[in-house]
Amino acid sequence: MIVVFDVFLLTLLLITAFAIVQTPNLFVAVMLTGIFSLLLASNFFLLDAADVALTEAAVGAGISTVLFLGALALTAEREAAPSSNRAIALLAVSVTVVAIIYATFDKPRFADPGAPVHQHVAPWYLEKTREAVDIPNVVTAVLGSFRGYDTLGEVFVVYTAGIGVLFLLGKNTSRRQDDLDDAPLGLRHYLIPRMVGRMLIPFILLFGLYVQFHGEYGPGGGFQAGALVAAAIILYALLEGENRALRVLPRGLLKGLIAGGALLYGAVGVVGMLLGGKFLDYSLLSSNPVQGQQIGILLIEAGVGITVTGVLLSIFHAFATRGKF
Amino acid sequence: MLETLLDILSWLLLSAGGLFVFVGGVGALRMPDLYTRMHAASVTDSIAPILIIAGIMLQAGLSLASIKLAAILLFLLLTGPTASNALASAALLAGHFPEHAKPLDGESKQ
Amino acid sequence: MYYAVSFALIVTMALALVRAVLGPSVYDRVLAVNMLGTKTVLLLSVITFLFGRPDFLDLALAYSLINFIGVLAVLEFFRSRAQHAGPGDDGKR
Amino acid sequence: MELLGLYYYWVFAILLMTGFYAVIAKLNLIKKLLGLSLFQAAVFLLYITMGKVEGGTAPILARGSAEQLFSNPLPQVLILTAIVVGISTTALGLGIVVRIKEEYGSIEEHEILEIDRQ
Repeated sequence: MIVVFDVFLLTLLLITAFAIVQTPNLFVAVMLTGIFSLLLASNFFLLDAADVALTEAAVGAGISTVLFLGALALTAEREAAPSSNRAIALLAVSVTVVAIIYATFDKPRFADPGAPVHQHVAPWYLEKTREAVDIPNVVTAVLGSFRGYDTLGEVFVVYTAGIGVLFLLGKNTSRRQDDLDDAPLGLRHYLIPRMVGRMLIPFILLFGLYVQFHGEYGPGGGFQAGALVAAAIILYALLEGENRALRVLPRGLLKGLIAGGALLYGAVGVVGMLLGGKFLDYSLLSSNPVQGQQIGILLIEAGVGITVTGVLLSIFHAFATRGKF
Repeated sequence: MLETLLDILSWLLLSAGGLFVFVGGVGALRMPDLYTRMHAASVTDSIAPILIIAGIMLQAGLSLASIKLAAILLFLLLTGPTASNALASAALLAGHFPEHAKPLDGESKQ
Repeated sequence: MYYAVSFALIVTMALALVRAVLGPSVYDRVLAVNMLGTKTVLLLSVITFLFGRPDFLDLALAYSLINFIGVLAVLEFFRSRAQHAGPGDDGKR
Repeated sequence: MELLGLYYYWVFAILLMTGFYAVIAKLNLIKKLLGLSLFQAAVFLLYITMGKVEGGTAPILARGSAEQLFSNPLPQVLILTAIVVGISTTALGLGIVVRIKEEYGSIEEHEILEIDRQ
């Protein structure tokens, strides 16, 4: 029965994707991307990926719409006429679709427990998590401990992307600071959204912290929490204007957060080395190896959360202070 | 006995909620202009969560899940109408007036 | 019974999606996004109970908290555009 | 049932190529980025689909019940981080588009190429 829901949602997903590509109005395309994200998160949830769905929720609903709208405000809302090589593109794409669909007949049956994917490391992770890390959420254990290098790499990709956006848009903003001060920015004159939004911000922050520190027991972790906290601050910036948000979390502090989180992650690894183990080996952080693993995961998740918050907020500010949005 | 009663009550609430959700969807699809569509969507978006979440809460009993459900309901009831209000403000701000109504004097010339 | 409610929710999501694809104005799309958001929250809460793992309600909670940031961003988008384009530019499309 | 299972992979194929179509056929740079994020979403969907195990549940060990079937946690870990990386890189792309708009006054590929040729 769940499969039927899933098929339905997947079909809706496809329709949304076609509409995104088809519409000439970019604003509409961005709104449809929001729908796409909702449907995608529902699908992830139906496919047992609660953590992934939570990430998609935090990023898709809170961040990506805002970023795309910020970019649209700085560029254009409509696209010009489509290109002339549409027929060729359509042909190439159709041929590839047919080829991939042909290949799917050789794939293992959907949700087959005997599929090759499930044979190698996954059972080991599921089994070892209980004795080596002893936290309920296997995803967090794999993310933080078993595949800690991977996550470190991802954190540095996020870090690099944040630095890149700051390089591209950080300098010579088109509007000066005092100009920003004068403009009645934000939604200060819209009483109802402002009041309700202000009421929600502490709850979003609280929920972000809950997701951060409950990530070992339920769906959650640093990536989701970082996106949620960033969403809360973005909400504040939308309601009260860029300036006040920047007064709460100035740019310098955000840069500190970006670097600090990544450094915290790296430092945990180095401490493991100094204590005589391998890089990112948390077992030595405490006299009890299992407890050491838990402390290590807690610390690196904190680092991840800090970096993600800093990067997403810096990106938002870079777009928002640049132009009229 | 009490359990059956609770079950029946929660099924009733759930189906009523489902009905309202569906009616809201039809309204949002069939109504003639933006503001009437918004009306259909936002009113049912307030009643349907109350019914559905109340129905689930009866099933969940007194537990952490119930508290979370209550929080979800609270936030939905806060944000739903606010979002409708913000959307209507945005539409009015961009000069999108109801089709079948005359704009108020004084506000028509912005 | 959970199935029936989920089914109603999914069908309504489809209806909202039709509204989002048809338009006609951009605000209809925003309305549809908003509707779909509420439906998704409800669908996720129902499905957590369908799965029998109510500890996953966090996801619905996250959506119920941050869904309307998008709508506020839209309001801010139009507000700042109206402010900069000046009155008279009525953004009808 | 067999076909229903394959439907996931078909959706992946069509979604992937829809995104790819937007990247190669559309001239608007933001549209290209939207296409890229569709492409990305398709890959996410494929991974998560492959991680699903029949009768399994999310890989969060419930207290008490030891013998339970769980879905594969590994694809979930990969995709979880990829989503956040995806939004960061998309933002980087948007930043480049904004700079292009400021320098060239356009975000349409053919107009930019035209200006470059002059």
